[in-house]
Amino acid sequence: MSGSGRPVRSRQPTLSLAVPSQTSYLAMISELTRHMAALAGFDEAEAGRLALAVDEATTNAIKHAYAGAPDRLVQLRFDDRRDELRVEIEDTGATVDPRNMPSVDLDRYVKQRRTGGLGVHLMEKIMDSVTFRRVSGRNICCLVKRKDGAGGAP
Amino acid sequence: MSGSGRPVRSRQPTLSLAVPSQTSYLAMISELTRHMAALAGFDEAEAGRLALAVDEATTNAIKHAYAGAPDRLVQLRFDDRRDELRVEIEDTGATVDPRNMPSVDLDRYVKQRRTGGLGVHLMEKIMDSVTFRRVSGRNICCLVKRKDGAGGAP
Amino acid sequence: MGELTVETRESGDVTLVYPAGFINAHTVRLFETEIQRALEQKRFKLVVNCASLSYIASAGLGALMGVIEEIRQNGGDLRLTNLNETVLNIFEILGFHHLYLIFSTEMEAIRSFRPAADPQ
Amino acid sequence: MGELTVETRESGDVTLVYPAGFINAHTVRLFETEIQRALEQKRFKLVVNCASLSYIASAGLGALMGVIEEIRQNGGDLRLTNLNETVLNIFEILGFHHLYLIFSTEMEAIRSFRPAADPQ
Ligand SMILES: Nc1ncnc2c1ncn2[C@@H]1O[C@H](COP(=O)(O)OP(=O)(O)O)[C@@H](O)[C@H]1O
Ligand SMILES: Nc1ncnc2c1ncn2[C@@H]1O[C@H](COP(=O)(O)OP(=O)(O)O)[C@@H](O)[C@H]1O
Repeated sequence: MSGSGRPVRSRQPTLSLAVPSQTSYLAMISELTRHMAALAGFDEAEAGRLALAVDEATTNAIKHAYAGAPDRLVQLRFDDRRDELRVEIEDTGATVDPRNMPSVDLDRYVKQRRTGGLGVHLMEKIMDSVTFRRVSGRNICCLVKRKDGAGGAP
Repeated sequence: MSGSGRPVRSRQPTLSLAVPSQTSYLAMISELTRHMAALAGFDEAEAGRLALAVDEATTNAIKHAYAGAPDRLVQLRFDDRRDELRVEIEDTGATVDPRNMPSVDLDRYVKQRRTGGLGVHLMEKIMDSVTFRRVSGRNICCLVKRKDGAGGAP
Repeated sequence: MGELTVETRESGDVTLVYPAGFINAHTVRLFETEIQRALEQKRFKLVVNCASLSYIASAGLGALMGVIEEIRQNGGDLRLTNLNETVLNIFEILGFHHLYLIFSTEMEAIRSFRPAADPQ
Repeated sequence: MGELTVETRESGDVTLVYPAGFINAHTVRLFETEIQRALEQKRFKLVVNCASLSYIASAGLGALMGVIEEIRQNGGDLRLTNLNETVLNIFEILGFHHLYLIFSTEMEAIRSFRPAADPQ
């Protein structure tokens, strides 16, 4: 085995995807995520929630980082590791400052008739970890869901 | 509009995808192609045939170029142009010589109990053009389907 | 995949809204338009039947939040029925089930708007 | 998405095969295995009911080609029913409809194996 000559990798190669910054691709991304989640061993309900979290992160990149410009690209990477599924959503748009992300107060929310601010909250409820980082002109939103069923949404 | 400062592009940006060289991803690629074909304006039956052609090209990259190795990548690019949908399937495996591709003779086929050789034939029947090229260590299979409904399968 | 259609029907003074497909940032405008159409006609009793709704992203939830206060200030309400597991789960994750009345069947939701004296 | 299940049933000396899902390079082995199981039991009259088959790639067509000669040499045949538009279209593109008998209903396909004297 070890003599076969090709490099030994410890895990599945990553699936990656570059999608135009248009919301018409959201449904496709959601289907793709559902499929990747199923391949990673998540059940249908969990796969549906993961699809929603990735939809939200992609929507944010289109709406906020690219301010709706339709001719940019959003990169997605799916990394199926032994213990977790990791999805990174990357854009080259305006800087995200995670400290700007509001925490959600539903009562205030309704009173003020706000219609935004739920996406990040939802991602955090669904995933085990949601992090944002800026790396050489790119915003990377990293979503992690553990496979053991501990943590995250019911 | 022209003063907006961002580059004007003449067409949709390309959707691209890197998938592990494993047949478990074929169904997902097929669904993705169906979706891209629908966004490009093809009807459901045509979208189904395009999905099949892309499945075949990807299968060939996995089976022939990579000889079944599961840890390589197949790149797919979808380019929705004004008059045509163009899909490129790319691998970094063994060289394909298009002259090796056999033409199919169904009678001989059955007599010899061959079970392969249909994929390229099917791709050619479905698409308006199927070309193979080798570019700096990569095999690129380029599938083109015109949007006017002329040519290709019924 | 990814498309949304929204039909509406009237049952007395209750407006029934039937979103079918996905509500996400791409399709939410259509959903909002149908709700607004009812409000413009001063119809403030709404039942959103989610039987054919496979998916709702925060854009869609935001749309619900954006109209509820106006509806209630006008003596009406927006109530939901037939949520599938995924959609119900999203509502619960966000605590939306505390903000909206959710029924199992359309009939129950419609009846909930009728005066209690209504037979049966 | 992408999964295949294959059930089989017997109707007299005819074996009914029900592939459901996608037959592609990933799932074709399962389909072949079920066909081979029938042949090993010397059952050479096969009806493949494609009612739940959404998709067949060349790997699947190759599997059909790979067994047909053996089946016919043993006095049997492999016949198909209930092909959806996409699958029928693939068969026609490749000229497979000249190689295989294709019926609209399972009943017709089963009857085609019975002696002509069979009533009705
Ligand atoms: N990718 C991003 N780039 C820039 N800003 C972002 C990004 N994602 C979220 N934000 C900021 O966080 C806020 C909350 O995001 P979110 O919870 O998704 O709600 P909404 O998008 O509906 O406003 C946004 O209004 C925006 O200011
Ligand atoms: N991507 C590829 N790389 C290398 N060889 C290929 C590739 N695609 C096709 N071929 C060659 O063309 C032949 C015919 O391919 P195809 O029609 O798909 O039938 P099959 O794959 O069933 O043999 C293959 O047997 C192989 O020799």
